Amino acid sequence: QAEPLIFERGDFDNSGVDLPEPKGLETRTGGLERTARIGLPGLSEPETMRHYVRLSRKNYAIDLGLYPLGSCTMKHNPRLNEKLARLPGFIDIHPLQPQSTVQGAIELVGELARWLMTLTNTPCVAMSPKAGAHGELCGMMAIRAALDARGETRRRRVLVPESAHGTNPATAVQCGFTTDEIPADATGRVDMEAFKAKLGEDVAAIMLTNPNTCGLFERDIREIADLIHEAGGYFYCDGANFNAIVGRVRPGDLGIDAMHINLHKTFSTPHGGGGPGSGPTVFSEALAPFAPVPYVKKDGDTWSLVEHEAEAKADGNDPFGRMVAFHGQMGMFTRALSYMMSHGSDGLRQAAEDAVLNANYILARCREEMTPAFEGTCMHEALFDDRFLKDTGVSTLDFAKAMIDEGYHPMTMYFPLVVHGAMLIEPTETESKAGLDRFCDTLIQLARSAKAGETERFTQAPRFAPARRLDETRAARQPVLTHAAE
Amino acid sequence: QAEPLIFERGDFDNSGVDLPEPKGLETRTGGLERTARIGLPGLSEPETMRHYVRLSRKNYAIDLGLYPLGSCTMKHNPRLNEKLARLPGFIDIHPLQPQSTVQGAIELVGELARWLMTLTNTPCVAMSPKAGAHGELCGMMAIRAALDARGETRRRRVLVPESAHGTNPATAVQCGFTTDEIPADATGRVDMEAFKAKLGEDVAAIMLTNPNTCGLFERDIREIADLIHEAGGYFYCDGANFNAIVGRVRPGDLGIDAMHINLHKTFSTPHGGGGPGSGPTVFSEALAPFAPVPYVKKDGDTWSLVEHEAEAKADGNDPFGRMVAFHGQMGMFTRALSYMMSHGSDGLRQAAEDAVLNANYILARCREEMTPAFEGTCMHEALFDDRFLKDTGVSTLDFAKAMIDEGYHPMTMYFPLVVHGAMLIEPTETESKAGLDRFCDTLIQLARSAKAGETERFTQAPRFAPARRLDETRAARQPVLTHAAE
Amino acid sequence: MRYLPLTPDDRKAMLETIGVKSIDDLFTDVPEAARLDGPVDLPRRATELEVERAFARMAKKNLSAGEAPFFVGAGAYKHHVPATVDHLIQRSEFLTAYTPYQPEISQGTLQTLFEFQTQVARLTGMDVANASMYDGSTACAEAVLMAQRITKRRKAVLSGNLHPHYAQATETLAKYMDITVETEGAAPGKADDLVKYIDEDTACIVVQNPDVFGHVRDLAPLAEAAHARGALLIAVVTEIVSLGLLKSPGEMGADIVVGEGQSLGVGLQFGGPYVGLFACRDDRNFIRNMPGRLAGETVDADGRRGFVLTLSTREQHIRRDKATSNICTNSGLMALAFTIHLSLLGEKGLTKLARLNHERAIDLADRLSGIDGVEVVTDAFFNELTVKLSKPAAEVVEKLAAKGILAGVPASRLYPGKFENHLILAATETNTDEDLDALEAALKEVL
Amino acid sequence: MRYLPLTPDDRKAMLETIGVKSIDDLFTDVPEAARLDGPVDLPRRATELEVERAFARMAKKNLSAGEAPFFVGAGAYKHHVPATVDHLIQRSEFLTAYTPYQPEISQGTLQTLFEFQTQVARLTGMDVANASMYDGSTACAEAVLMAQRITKRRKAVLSGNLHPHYAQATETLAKYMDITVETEGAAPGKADDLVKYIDEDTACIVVQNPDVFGHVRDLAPLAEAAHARGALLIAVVTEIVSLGLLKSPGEMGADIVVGEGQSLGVGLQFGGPYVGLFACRDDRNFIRNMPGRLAGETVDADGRRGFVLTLSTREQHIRRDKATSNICTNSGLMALAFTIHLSLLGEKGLTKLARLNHERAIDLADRLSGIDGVEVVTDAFFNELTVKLSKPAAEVVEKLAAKGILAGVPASRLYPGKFENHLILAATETNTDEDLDALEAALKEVL
Repeated sequence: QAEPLIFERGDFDNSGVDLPEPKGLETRTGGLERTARIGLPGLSEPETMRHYVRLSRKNYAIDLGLYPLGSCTMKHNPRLNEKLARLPGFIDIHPLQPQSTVQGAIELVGELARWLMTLTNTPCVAMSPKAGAHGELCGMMAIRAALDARGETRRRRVLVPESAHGTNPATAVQCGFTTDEIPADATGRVDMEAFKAKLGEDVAAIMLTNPNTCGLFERDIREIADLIHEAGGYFYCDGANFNAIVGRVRPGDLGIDAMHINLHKTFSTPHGGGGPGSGPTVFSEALAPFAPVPYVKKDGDTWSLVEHEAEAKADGNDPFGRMVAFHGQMGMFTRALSYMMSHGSDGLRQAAEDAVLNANYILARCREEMTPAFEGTCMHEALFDDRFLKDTGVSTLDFAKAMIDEGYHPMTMYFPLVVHGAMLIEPTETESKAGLDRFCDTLIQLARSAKAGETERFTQAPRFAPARRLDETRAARQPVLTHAAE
Repeated sequence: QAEPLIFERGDFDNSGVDLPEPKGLETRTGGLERTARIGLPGLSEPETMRHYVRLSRKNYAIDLGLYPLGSCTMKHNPRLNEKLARLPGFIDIHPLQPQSTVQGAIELVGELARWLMTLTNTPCVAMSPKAGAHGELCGMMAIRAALDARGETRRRRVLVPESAHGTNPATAVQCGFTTDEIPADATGRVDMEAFKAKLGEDVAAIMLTNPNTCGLFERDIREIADLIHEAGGYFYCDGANFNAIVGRVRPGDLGIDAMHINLHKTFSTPHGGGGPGSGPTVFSEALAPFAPVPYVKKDGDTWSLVEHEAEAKADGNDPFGRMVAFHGQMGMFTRALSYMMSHGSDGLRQAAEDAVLNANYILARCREEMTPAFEGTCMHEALFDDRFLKDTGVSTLDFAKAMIDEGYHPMTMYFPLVVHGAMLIEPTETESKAGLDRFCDTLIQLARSAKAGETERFTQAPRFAPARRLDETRAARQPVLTHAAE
Repeated sequence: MRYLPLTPDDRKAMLETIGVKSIDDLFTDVPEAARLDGPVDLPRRATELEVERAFARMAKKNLSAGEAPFFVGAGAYKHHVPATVDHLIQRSEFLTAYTPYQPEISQGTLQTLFEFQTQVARLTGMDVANASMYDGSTACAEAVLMAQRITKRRKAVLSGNLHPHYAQATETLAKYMDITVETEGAAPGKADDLVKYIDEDTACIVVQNPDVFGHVRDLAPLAEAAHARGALLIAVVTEIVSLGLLKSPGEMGADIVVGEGQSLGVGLQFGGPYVGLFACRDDRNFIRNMPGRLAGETVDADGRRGFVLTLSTREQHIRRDKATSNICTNSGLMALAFTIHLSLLGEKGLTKLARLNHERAIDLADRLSGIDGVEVVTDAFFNELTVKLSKPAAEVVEKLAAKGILAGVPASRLYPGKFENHLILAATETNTDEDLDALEAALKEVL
Repeated sequence: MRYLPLTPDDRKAMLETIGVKSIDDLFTDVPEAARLDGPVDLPRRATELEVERAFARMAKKNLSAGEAPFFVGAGAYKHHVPATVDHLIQRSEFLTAYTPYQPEISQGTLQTLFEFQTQVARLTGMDVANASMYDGSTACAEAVLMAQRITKRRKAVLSGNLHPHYAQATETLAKYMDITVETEGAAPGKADDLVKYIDEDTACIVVQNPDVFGHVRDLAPLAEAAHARGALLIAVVTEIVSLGLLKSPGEMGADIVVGEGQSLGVGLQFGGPYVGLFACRDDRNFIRNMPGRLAGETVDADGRRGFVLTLSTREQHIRRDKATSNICTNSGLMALAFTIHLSLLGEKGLTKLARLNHERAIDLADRLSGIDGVEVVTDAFFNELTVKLSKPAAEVVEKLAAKGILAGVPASRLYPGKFENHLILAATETNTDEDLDALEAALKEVL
């Protein structure tokens, strides 16, 4: 059932909030009061409730079923996190209160920082980045600042594998770098010969995702680290897939210089329909001095936030700047720490193992009917290509949309770009074996159906969703981005 | 999609709760430890979340749409109430803590009692009844106790209108009374002649719902009160429909002796899929001494709970007993008071008016296509009979089920019993005019459809619900009340 | 007003459609003398913020269990409830649904009730259970009435160690129903002798286990004695977590088991809403005489499994004055909380939880027995026990409350004028070693 | 572990299906030297109760806004958020959904984003808005980059009264992007003169209104001056409630409006997550150069209205190194909170709320100006103003904090070494008369 927009339903003279009457004092705005109408409808509370509850039911969600979006890590979001994040001592404090009145909050940031540094074996973490891509920016800016500090004005080329997330090249460019793509080898990993050939005096860094976006561990990562360091560059690790190795591998032991951590992917803070994220970024000794303000410090029993460059310099640091107002995503810190403490060091390791186990189980169960993109086992994601759909008239997109009719969210499609018609499946550790079996049964059954020529089932899908396929071309050609005024 | 039972899905060796390991102390149970298995499956937290979220989506709810169940009063449940009920100072206190440590809680009960007594103009309220029917029992027991105190051992006959809720006769019987039905007159109200004829020396009380279950105000209520009192009986008012008159009429002014108040119907506490309810019962001067323990008292600035009969007797009272462990439905008291304070005396009056206005609007808009059971306007409910379905092959039940396919919960069917194929529609005050218009359009369209002979649409309904019509006969003939052990 | 969608314009238009001039015209049936001209003498509408402030003011006057070393039990227990439970019961579709009279659009509520019934039956060792009652005390009273209906006898024998509130609620409900209630005197730390009360007119004996003083007893001899005379044994369980460790009443021969489910999912809530458990043997006569709602399995028109409320011919809305009880609601949302918490725990979690509770109570007993002026009178217990102090317990409890410790329930609060020096204390998995330290130190100081 | 459904038996069976002996066999690609044998040196798993206790301990060390007379602002404001908002954003279907890449099963998120965009556009007086940014400061920085892309010019002029965090975030982001940032010095209570900085190389001027000191200015002359030289005016609004009372930036000629939406629906949260607002004129060149996500209207295969993410050719996952920004998330859940709060308020509620805020600030100004040692330096304001004290503001604030009063932000916290005696105070609808009394009394005592 179609749900009208609030602009079609609400009344401009109604309100779902009761407020006391203003006293009618003469204003002191310097004569800058608004005179025109704004055009904002107001709905009574019951109408508001119903509008958004009904809209919500047009969404798929982890709480409804398996959400196998590769590279996105849709895992269970514990409600304990939600409860603790709402303690008045965390949710109802102002970022600029006297630090003496928020000692527990700064301690929490410091405690989370300790967990992150310990899990990565790094000496420093910048907590303020607001999302994964923001963390990338943080890492690459620190690299740029370190190069500048070394007077290396020619090092501006950043090596990025073809299979990288789009954010990697975009970030490099925002730091004044150019990017140079490294091809993948036949096993889905960095082509070492190509990589070596690209090293040189103008190389600033490599940006490498590990496990990579094909769901594979970069076997040669230590060698890559050594080579880039020898060449005078830095190693930025995209930590998007850290969830596959938490507790089993510490990225600091692999020679990385910077890595962001997606708290929403690795540490279960909710995705919320596209955010907020949080992307704390860890640094090696080499880059630590360039980390941005603010950062957390402890002197004796007193916690403090270093907010200004001058203070940081007094600490012997040379921050590249400030990325954001205030101190970062406190609401995500509380949730992530709640998750981490709940798991503990042993549980986090188990979670990574189960994530990898679940992905390999899907790979094993479906490999007969679908076509794995690469040989061997995988890490936390199973990657298939579309060879199994050859000559069926069914595309990866069609296959994905048919999954909707079976009650599942589709996997990630057409990414990574190095694989034709890629289908990237990430089950995460919070799926049960019984749930995976049902899911694999569905995939296998769909694959057989496609091969049996039941094409309509795919090309016409979805048929049992709140909407049929949407015309994206029309949306882009004739953009309607706001509701027209009445 | 079918959702398995937890017994079919869960694992008996799994758990979704982490607990520390017991130390292994020797037990001191007197050797009465369990040795057999219990047979309780455990689900991990993600599986539990998904199971119950998916199940929830098979329910209709106020938050999803109009819920026009006459006599049930499905109105908006403000989330402010939920928030306040969860304050640790209310939700995390024990009923037997020292009263000095729960002064605020007792004050809240006392404050709610004050609102209820003021709105009803009565001098006493028993707060402990756990639901409406429990409140009826409370009221009728006080009547029985008062009669006993007067030595009236012969007064055991209770007059109950035909249109009464089934709880009324059931309650009377539980107090050792017999019931005697009074017929309705042509206008849907108590037949005064019949009533008068039934008065006599063995009459204990009348139980009368007002507004009655036909959605009509009993015009002769003052005369009824006077007559029953003259005859030596008491007047029990079923307060199920108090929501229609809050703030406009005080039942105490009508001569009642006892009345329960459904906090979930009149004061917005959630119905929760069938409870918990809460049924505080107000009393006239005549019955007040017989009210049960516990009750709330204030001495100076100190609040207390009178928990024992001996204490009550010291206050000059003669309680008929105790109805329940502890002090009543605190969680519902907080919610109801939050609602009442939010509305205030003016808002409560407005709410009653809007409830009546909404019901009359439906009556007016649908009276051409459907058949109102009685002439004239109504109070908070519009009552139709099934004359408009005559010769269509569509029953009230079919009509109701067809509403499901239109996205609505059906109205109350076949109640009150005095009307043939009754359809009792109560929109409540929390529906918008736009929402009512859509609803009336649907009713009218369905009525026309039935008359046009589109019978299948009704007899096959519902078709777009989580289940088709269920075999209730089979359920009753071969009862399966628990899942068979594996 | 934020909850009222109608605007003044709407109201005007609607009055016009109805064909009346003003809202007053819709209230003309009200006797003129009883019509109020304006609002009653109560505060006017308030903003959310104002209401929140008023509530916060009252809430702050209470010492909550989470703020204090806490040992209060006697029928309501503090346990940790997983955050998932409260999240789920706030789902709109559970919270704001009505009784599932329309099964096609109520399968969520119905299936959870069916799961609840099965869990309760298995936990109590019985065959069937209903969809819940108001609370344990009313379930107890209803069980006595049911026993009367089944046996056609008029006497109920109540253990003296049955929670006095339960006994009083039962006596009150039975009062006008031609049932005689007999009670043995209470005896802290002992199993009272009920066998001697059983005669040919006895419908049932009602015994709580663990009893109100925390004492655990074997019900089997009672069951045997009752059955030998054609009476039923009604077992009462106020601490349902105990069934994770103790033999179930069903194993010991009970015919009907009633209980308070508050310990799982529900929380303390100053006494309500709680959730009454009601289970019995699978006997046609029993089932037809059960009070309350029952969810049952069936199939829909397409042959798919589904659930409905069933056997409603027992109920008041059908049977009216012939109904098994006047009850027309259960404690649905609390039953849901119970069933979610128990689904999370599972057998493994529940048994562990029970053992943790028992071990904390053992710690408590050992601590207390080492204090001068404290005598532990309960030797067989689950998570609750009774001590006799050298001073009146009510005074001691007040003094400890002033120190921020909630030390238990003085027996005299339940038995006025009796057991002045007896104190009932419960320990659960939520008690820390520091809680025990604080209690011990404070008791030593006060005694 | 409660979040992990696999049992030991499951793991064994799955390894068998995969055809490996142990989990270690799946980690053989990891260089041996980097394989950890066992858990790292951090605490082991903890129960819910243990985690709750640890958090409660830390939370208690903080003085929350609700516990104190509270006047802290400077970019984040305490407002009352209706309970409905927090309930709705916790709906599973909103909370646990991903970015709406599959529009057929994401219409809930997409339609709310479309509603959000429309609300933001109308509120700011612009034509279009995006689906939100991380926060106000990053939105500000992105706006400067967008102005550079549109104008192909390399200089950005920042008002000295732009929140220093915003200025620094902008400078940091622009640092390596070939943009020069110039800033006028800050001037509490005054509108700084930016016109003189505008030249042919100026891409944009960035001005906050009300500014960081609370001062309200007319942007129209700036817009005129900027446009005359081909530069864009970027307006920054950190207190979005102000637009219920003040002229919108659009009305005053702004080309891009960025803002912080925290005041509606989001709460204080120690600084994040917040929600960045981003709106601009309806110009093809503008829209193609916008950063962030955009929801757009379209139709589905059955011709019914629906919504999708659109114009994604601007974005990194398509354009990679040519993208308009590297951003790939918005602040979805906070945007939802914002849009629900604003839907509840409506125009009527928002304008009233704004007026209440303004009146409280007038009360505050009047109280403060009556105190010896306090000079109010802001004469045109919305809900925030700056005073000059007779003593260093940081000391005064600490002293008042010790008394349980959170009195505002010392200007020196934002401008280290400058404006030592300046204090920035905000007043909102949540401040009571008692709050003002307490502040006044405490200030008199301390000064």
